[in-house]
Amino acid sequence: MTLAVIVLLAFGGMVLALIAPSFDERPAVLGAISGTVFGASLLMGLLAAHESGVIYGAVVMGPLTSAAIVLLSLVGLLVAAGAAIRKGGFALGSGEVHALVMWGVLGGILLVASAHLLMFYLALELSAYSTYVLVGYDRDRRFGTEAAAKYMILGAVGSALLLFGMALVYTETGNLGYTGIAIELGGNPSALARGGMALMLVGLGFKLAWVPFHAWAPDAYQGAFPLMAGFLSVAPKTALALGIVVLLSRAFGGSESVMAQWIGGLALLSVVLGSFWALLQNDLKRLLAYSTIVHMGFLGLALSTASLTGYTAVAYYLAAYIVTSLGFFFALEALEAEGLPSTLESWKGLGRRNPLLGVLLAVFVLSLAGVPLLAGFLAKLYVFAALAAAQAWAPLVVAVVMVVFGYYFYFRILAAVFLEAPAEDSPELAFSPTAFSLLVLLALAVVALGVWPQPLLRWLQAAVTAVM
Amino acid sequence: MVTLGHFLLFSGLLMAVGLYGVLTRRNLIAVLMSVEILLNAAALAFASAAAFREPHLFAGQIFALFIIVVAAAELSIGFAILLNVYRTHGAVTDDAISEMRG
Amino acid sequence: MSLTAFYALAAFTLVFAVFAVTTANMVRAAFSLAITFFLIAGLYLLLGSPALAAIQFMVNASAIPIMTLFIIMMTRSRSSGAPRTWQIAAGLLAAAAALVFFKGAVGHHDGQINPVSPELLGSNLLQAALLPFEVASVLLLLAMVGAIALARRRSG
Amino acid sequence: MSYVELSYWIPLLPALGFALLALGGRSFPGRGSGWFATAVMAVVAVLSLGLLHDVILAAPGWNLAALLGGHHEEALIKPGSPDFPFRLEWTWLAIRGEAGIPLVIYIDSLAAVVTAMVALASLFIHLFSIGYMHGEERYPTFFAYLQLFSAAMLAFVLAGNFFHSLLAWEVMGLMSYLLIGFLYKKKTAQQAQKKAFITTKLADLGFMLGLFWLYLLIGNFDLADLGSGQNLLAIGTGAAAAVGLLVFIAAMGKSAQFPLHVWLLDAMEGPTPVSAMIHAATMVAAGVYLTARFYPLLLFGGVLWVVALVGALTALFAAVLAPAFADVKKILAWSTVSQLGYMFLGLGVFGWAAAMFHLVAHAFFKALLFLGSGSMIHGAATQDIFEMDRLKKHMPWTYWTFLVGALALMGIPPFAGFWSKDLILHAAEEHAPLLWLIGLLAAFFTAFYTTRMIVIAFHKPAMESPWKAAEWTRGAPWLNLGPEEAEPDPSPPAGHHPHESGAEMITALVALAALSILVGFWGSPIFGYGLLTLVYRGEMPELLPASKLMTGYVTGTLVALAGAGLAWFWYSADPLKQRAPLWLTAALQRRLYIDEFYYKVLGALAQAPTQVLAFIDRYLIDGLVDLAGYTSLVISSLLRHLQSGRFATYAFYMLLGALALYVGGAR
Amino acid sequence: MIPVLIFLPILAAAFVGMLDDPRAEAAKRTALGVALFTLLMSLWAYATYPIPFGGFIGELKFDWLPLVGSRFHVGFDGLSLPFAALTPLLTAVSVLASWRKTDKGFFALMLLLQGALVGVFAALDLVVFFLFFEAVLVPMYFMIALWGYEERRYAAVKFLLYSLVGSVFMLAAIVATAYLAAPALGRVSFDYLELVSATGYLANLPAASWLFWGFALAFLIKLPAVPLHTWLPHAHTQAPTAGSIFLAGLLLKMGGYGLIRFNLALFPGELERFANLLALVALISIVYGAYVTLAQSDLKRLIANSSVNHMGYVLLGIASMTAIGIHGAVYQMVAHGVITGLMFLMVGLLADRTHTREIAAMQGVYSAAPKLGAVLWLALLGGLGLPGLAGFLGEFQSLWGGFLAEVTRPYVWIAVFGIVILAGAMLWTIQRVLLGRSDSNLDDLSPVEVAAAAPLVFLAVLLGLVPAALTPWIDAGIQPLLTMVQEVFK
Repeated sequence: MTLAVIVLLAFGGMVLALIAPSFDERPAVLGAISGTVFGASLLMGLLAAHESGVIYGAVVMGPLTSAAIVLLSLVGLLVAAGAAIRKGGFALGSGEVHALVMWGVLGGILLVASAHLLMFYLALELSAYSTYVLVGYDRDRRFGTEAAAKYMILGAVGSALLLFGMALVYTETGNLGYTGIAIELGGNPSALARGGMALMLVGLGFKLAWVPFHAWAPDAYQGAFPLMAGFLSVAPKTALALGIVVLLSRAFGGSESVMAQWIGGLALLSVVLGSFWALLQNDLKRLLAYSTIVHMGFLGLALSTASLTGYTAVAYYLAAYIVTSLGFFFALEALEAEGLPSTLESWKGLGRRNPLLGVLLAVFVLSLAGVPLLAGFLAKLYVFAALAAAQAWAPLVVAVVMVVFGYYFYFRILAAVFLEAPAEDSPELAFSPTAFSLLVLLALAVVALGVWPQPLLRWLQAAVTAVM
Repeated sequence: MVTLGHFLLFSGLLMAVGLYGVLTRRNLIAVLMSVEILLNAAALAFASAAAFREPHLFAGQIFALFIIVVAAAELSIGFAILLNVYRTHGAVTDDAISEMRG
Repeated sequence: MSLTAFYALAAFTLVFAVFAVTTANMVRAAFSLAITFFLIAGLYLLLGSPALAAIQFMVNASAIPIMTLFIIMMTRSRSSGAPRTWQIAAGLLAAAAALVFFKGAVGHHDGQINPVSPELLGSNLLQAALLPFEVASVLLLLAMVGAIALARRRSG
Repeated sequence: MSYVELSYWIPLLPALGFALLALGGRSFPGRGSGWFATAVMAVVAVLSLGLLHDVILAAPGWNLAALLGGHHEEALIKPGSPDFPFRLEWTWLAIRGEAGIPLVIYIDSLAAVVTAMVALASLFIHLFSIGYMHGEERYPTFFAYLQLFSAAMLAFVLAGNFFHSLLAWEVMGLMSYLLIGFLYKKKTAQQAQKKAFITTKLADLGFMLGLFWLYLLIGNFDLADLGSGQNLLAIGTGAAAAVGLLVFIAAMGKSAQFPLHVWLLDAMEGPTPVSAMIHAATMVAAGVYLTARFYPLLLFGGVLWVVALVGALTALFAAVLAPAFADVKKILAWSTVSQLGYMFLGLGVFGWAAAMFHLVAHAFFKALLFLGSGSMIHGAATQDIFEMDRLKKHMPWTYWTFLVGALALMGIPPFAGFWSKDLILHAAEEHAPLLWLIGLLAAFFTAFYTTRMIVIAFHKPAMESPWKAAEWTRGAPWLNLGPEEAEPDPSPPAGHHPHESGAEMITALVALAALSILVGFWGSPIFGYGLLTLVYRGEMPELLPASKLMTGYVTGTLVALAGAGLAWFWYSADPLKQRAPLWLTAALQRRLYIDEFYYKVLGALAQAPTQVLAFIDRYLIDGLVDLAGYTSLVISSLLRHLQSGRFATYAFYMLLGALALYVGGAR
Repeated sequence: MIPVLIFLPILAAAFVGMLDDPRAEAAKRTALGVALFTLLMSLWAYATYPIPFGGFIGELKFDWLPLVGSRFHVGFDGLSLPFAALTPLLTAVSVLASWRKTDKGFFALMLLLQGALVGVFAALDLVVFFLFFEAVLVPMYFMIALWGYEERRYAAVKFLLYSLVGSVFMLAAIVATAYLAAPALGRVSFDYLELVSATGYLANLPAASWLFWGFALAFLIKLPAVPLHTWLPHAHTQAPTAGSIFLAGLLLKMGGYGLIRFNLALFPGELERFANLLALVALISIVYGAYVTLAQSDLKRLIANSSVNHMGYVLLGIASMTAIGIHGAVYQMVAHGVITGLMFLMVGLLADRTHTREIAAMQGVYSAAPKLGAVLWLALLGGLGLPGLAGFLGEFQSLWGGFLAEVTRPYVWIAVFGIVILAGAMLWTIQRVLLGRSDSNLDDLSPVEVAAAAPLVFLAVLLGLVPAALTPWIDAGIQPLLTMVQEVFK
C-alpha cells in the first residue's frame, strides 16, 4: 500500500501537471482530481498501518509511515479543497499548484518513510522545491517573488549544509542507512560526526523554522498566498517532525543523544525569540509565521525528550496544528478572496461585520494560543507532560512563560476582530459556501480534537511506538 | 600519498569559499553560483568518502551523482524565481529583495 | 604522482573558485565557475570515478554555466556590487567556521582509493538506489513543471 | 409555659418588628408605624417583666443581716432553683473538634434586671417618639431603627455566648451610627455618626482580640462559667489581666470613658429620643454591663484599679466640662459620661452590685431627662437653654418630671441617683479614698450644672445665648468641620411661644419619672437593698450597716446641695455673667481640644500612609507590572532588527547556529 | 447532574450565540432561565448533601486522556458546593443586572463563565481543573474588553496576562506534580483524590516547595494578594456590572478555593513552612488594601481595592491551618461573593445612572433614590464587615483561627486594625456618595433590579445570622482534609 501511495501521488502529480493548462478556466476540476487522489491515498494510508518491511532499502513501511500518509494526505485533501475558496483559482488560472502540492506531500511521506540518508535528502528536496515554487507562484506578486527568492536561496544553502553534514556523517560511519549509522555512531560520536550532525540539524531546523534557521519563514509566509502559507506551515513541518522522530530513534541515538539536546536548545530559542518577534507584528501572515516558529519550538521541546511521551506529543501536536493552522490560513485566504488583505488593520471589526466568521476565527486563534477545550491546549499539555516526564524542568518553565506571550499576540488578533469597530463604509462580509463549510469543518475538528482526542491519540501513539 | 583527509579538507575549503560567496555576493545569480560551489563541494566530499571508505556499494558516489542532478534542478527553479524577481523588482540584487523585514 | 596532481588540481580549483565568488564581472565569474567545476571533474577522475567525472563535466561544467550565462544576460546583471564590509567580515567568519567543521578530517589517513567503474556505478544506481532514482526523476519533473509554472503567463 | 422559655422572643420580636418596618414601614398610615413599634415593645416589656418575675422566684434568697454582718457563708436563706441561672441553648456555628459558637440565652438575675430595664426604658422612648418624631420624613425608618436598637441591646444582655454579645454589641454600634446620622443631610450629623462608629469600632478591636485570647485559653466563648476557678486557673493572672483590659477597652469605647469619650457628645446630632436610647437604655449601658460580665477576670488579674481610675477621672472630667455648655442635650450628654464614670468607679472599687444598681437607676432617670429635654426642645424650638423662655410656666408637666430626673441625677434624697451613687461612693470610701474624693467632687459639679440648667431653662426668660457668636464656636472643629461646613444651631423663630408637648410624650415622661423613683427605692436600704441582693454574687463591700451609712449619705447630700446652691445663687441672679475666664470657657467648650487633637494628630497619623501607599500601589507595584510588559515590547522591537530583510544576514545566522551547536554542544 | 451544571450553560451559550436576536430579548430570557434552572439544581444538590458523611456527591469519572493520566473527574463536596451554588445565583443576578443590555453575546459570555466556573469548583482532576480555570479567562476578557468602561482594553489585557502568568506556572506545577508523584502511585495520575493519597510522598520531594509555589502563585494572583493584586483594580473598575459581579463574586474565589483544595491538601508541609510568609502577605493585603481603598476617588475602584482587604482575611485563615481559620476563609469567600457582588451591582446601576464613577461627582444618592441608596448603604456596610451581615462571620472566624495558630497570631494583632481603616474608607464613601442633599434626579431601582439585588441582600443577612446555612457544609468539606493533614504531620 505504501508503495501504491507513492506511485499514486507521483503519477497523480504528473497527470495534474500535464492537464493543468487545459483547465485554466475550470480549476475546480483539477481540485476535484487532486482531492480524489488525496482521498484515495488517505484511505490507503489507513490500510497501510499493518504493513511492515522495507522497500528497496530506502522506504520503511509501518504504522508511522501510515500515520504520515494519513496526516499529509489530509493536508493535501484540505489544500485541494481550500484551493476552491478562490473561485478563479488564485487569480491566475493555473492548476500546476495541485501537482506541486501533491509532489510536496509525496516528498513529505517519503521523508518520514525514509530509511536512508539519500532518500531523506531527495524527499526533503521534493517537498522543499514544491514550496519554493508555491511561495513564488504568482510572478506578479512583488512580495511573493521576493519571498520566494530569499526562501529558495536560503533553502539551497540549508540543503547544502545538510549535505555537508550527511557527508561528514557518512565519512565517519561509512553508511547512509539509518541502522548502519546507528551502529557505527555508537554512544559517543567523534568530532567530525558531531560536526556533521550539527550541519544536518541546520538543514532540518531550516525546514522546521527553528531559530536561528527560521529567518526565511516570515517573508515566505507574508509573500505567499495564504493557502500556500498554510500548506507551508503544516506539510513540511509534519514531514520533518516525524522524520526527525525517525532519525532520532533509528539513527542518532536515544535520549542522551547530542542531537536531541541540540534540538532542545534550538526549540527553546525558537519559543522565546519567536514569541518576542511575534509581539508587535501587524501583518497576519507574518505574525502566523512567528507563531509557527513558536509552535515548532514547542514541538521541538517534545522532540528533545526523545521519549515515547515526547513523540506522541509531537504527533498530536502536528495533528492539532494541521487543523488549527489550516483553518486560520483558509480564513485568511477567504478574506483575501474578498479583497481584505491579511493585516490587523483591515481585520478590524470583522467580528461585527460577520459574527459567525468571528467565532470561527476565535476558535482557531484560541487554539493557537492554547485555550482549553481546543486542540491547541492539549497539544501544549502533552508537550509539557513530556517535559515533565523527562524531568526537564527549566525548559518546562520557560515554555509555560512563553505561553503568556503567545496570549498577548493572539489576543491582539482577537482584539482587532472583536473590539475594534469596522471602518465606516465596510459592507457586510459574505463569502463562499466552500470557504464557509471548510472553516466550519476545521473549527469542529479543532474542538473535537480538544474535547475528545482519545482515538486519535491512541492511533498516534501506536504509530510512534513502532519506531521506538 | 593522497588521503581522504586531503579530499575532505579540500572540500572544506571549497565550502569556505562557497559560504564566503553566499555571504558577500550582492547579485543573486552570483549567490546561486556560490551555492553551486557549495553543492559541488558536498558532492566531492561524498564521492571521496565513498572512494576511500566504501569499496563495495559506492553509495556515496551515487549520492554525489544525485547531488549534481538535483543541483541542476534546483538551479532551474532558482533561475525561474530570479527571473520573476527581475520582472517585479527590476534587479536581482539583495537590495531589491530586502523589503520584507522585522 | 597522484599527490602532485591532487595539489595542482586543488590549488587551481580553489583559485578559480575564489575568483568566481569575488570578481565583480558576472560573466567572468560564470566562466571561472565553469573552470572550477571542470577541475573538480578532474578530481573525480583522481578518485577513480570516471562516471562521476563525466557527469560533472556535462552537467556542472557545461550546462549550468551556460544556463547561468543566459540568466545573467536576461537579467542584465553584468556585474555584482561590491560587498559591504560587514558582509566580508561575515563571509570570512563563515569561511573559517566551515573549516572548523572539517578540522576533524585532518586525522583521516585512509589512503587506499577504490576506483569504481561506470558499469558498477550504473548497476548500483539501478539496483540499490532504484527508488531514489525514481524519486529523483519526479524531482526533476517537479523542477520542470515548477519552472514552467513560474514562467507561465497567467490568464488573470 | 414560663417566661424563661419565651425569653428568646424578647430580642426576636423587635428584630422582626424592624424587618417589618424596614421592608414595609411606608404602608402604615400616619403614626401607625410608631404605634406598631410601641406595641411590640410593650409586649417585650411584658415578657421581660415576666422574666424578671420568674427570675426573682428562682433566684436564691439572701439574709440581709448576715450579708451586712459580713457572714456571707450563712447568708443564703433560700437556695436558687436548680435550673437557675436559666440557660437555653441551640446549635449555631458548629465546627467539629472545636467548641464553635452555640447560640445561648443565659438568664441570671443581672440579665433579667437589665432586660426589664431596657425593655421598659425602650418602651417609653418609643412611646415618646410617636409624638416627637411626628412629621419626620423617614418616620417608619426611625421606628425600625429603634426596634433593632432595642433588639440588639436585649440580645446583648441575654446572650450567653460572648460571640453573640459581640455581635449584638456591634449591631448596636451600627444602630447608633444610623440613628446619630438620622438627619443624614446635615454635615454635622454625617461627621458625628462616622466619628461614633470609628471610635467604637476601634475600641471593639479589644473585644475581638480579648475573645480570641480567651478562646485560646479556655476553648470557648461561654459567658456562664467565665469566672469559675477552673477557668481562672487555666487562664492565669497575667492573661486574665490582659484579656480583661482588652475587653475593658471596648467597654470604654462603648461607654464613652475618657479618652474614648469623644463620640458621645456629637451623638447629640441624632433626634432626641435617639439620645435617650443611646444614653439610657442601650449602648452606653452595654459597656458597663460587659465590664460587669468580665469582672472576674479583671478581679483575678488584679487590674480593677484601672477600671476604677478611668471611671473616677471620667466622672470628674465630664462633670467639670458640662457647666460650660449651653445646649441642653450636650449638658445631659456630659452628665451621661460622668455617670458612666461612676459606674466604672463602682466596679473598680469592688462595688459590683452598686454599679449595677446605678446602671439601672441611671437608665431610667437619664431616659427621663433626655425625653424631658426632647420635650423642652419640641416646645421651645431650640436646644439652647439660654434661648428657652420660662418653660416652667409653659410646660409644667415637662418641668416637674424633668425635675424628678434632675434630682435623681444630683443625688438628692430620696431620688434614685441618691441611693445608687452613694452606694458607689461608700465602696470607694472603703477601698480607694482618693477616688472617693474625686467622686465627691464630681458629685458637686453634677449638682452644679444640673441646677444651672434647670434655672436657666425653666425659670429664666429667653435671652441671647452668650457664646453663639463667639469665635471659637464657629464651625465644629470637634467634628473637623470648618465654619462654612457646619450649620449653626437654629434659634427659635421670632414670635415662637413655648407649648406643652402631646399626650404620648407626657405619658412617657410621667411613667419614666415614676419608674426612676421606684427603682431607686427598690435598691435602697429602706427596702432592704432588694435589687442588690437579687443580683448578689458573693461579695458586697458597698453594703453597710445603717449606722455607717449615714455619714456617707449626709456627706453626699451636702456636697450635692452645695453644688446646687452655688448654681442657684449664681444663675438666678445673672445667668449671663461671665464667671470663668473666657479662655477657660473656650477650652471647655472645645472639649479641651481633645477631639481636635484626635483629628489633627491621631487621625492624620492614621491616614498618613494612605496617599503614600496609593502612590506605591499605582506607580510602583502596578508600574513594575506595566514595566515588565513594556520591556517585553521594547525587547521585541529591538529584536525585530535582527530580522533585517537581507538574506545574507539570514544565511549568516544559519551558519552561526550550526557553529554554536557544534561548539556549544561539544562535550 | 454535574455535567449538566457545567455543560448546559455552555451549550446554552452556543445556542444564544446562534439566535437571531438583535435586541437580545430571547438571549436574556434564555440566560435567566438556564441560570435559574441550574440554580435550582445546585440548590437541590446543596440541600441533599449528606453532611454527616461528607465526601463527594455526584461524582463522575471517565477516561478522558488516559495516555496522559488524566480523567474527566468531577464531584462536589462541602467545600465546593457553596461556590457551585453561588455561581448560578450570581449568574442570574448578573443577567438581571444587565437587563438593559441588547447584545446577545454578552449573555452568551455569562453562560460560558457560569459553566466554566462550576467546572472549576467541581473538577477533581488537576488537568480538568486547569482546563476550566483557564477557560474562565477568555469570556471574562471579552466581557471586559467589549462592554467595559473607557480603559477596557488595557484592563482586559492586564487581567488576561496577569492571570495567565499565574496559571501557566500552575500548569507546570500540575504536570510536574503528577509526574513526580508517579512513583508513589505506580502510574502518572492527575486525579486529585489519588494525588491526595500521595501527600506524604509529595511532602518528601525536594521539589515540593517549587510545586507548592507553582500552585500558590496562580491562586495568590487570583485571590489577589499584595503585591500580585494590581490587575484587580483595573479589571473590576473597567468591567461592566455583570463582569464585576463575576470577578468579585466568583473569580477571586478560585484563588482561595485553590489554595485550600490544592496547596493545603497536596502540600500541607510546605504550607506550614511558608505560613509565616503567607500570613505576612495576608497582613499586608489587609492593611495595605484598606489604606489603598481609602485613597480611591473612583467608586468602582474603591470597591475593587476593598476586595484586596477582604481576601487578605481568606489568606490569613488559610495560613493559620486551623479548622476555624479555614472555616473563616471559606465563609469569608462566600460572604465576599455575596456582599461585594451586591456592592458592584449597586455601584454599577448607580454609575449607569450618573454616567460617572467619580465619588466627587456624586452626592445625596440616598435622598435622590432611596431604594438604591439603601441597598448600596447596606452593601457598603457589609463590606466593612458589619456584624449581622455575612462578612463579619468570615472575618471573625479568619482572625479567630489566625489567633489560635502560633504562626499567624502576631499578624492578627495588627490585622485587626485593617478593619478600622476599611471601616473608615467605607463610611467616608457612604458619606460622600449617599448622604447629603442631592440636586439631581435619579431613577430608583426598577423591579428587575430589585429582583437582582434581593437574593444577595437576603443571603448577606442570612449568612450573617444563620451560619448553619453554610458552616456544616464547609465542615464536611474541610475536616477530612485537616485529618489527612494531621496524619501527614505525624
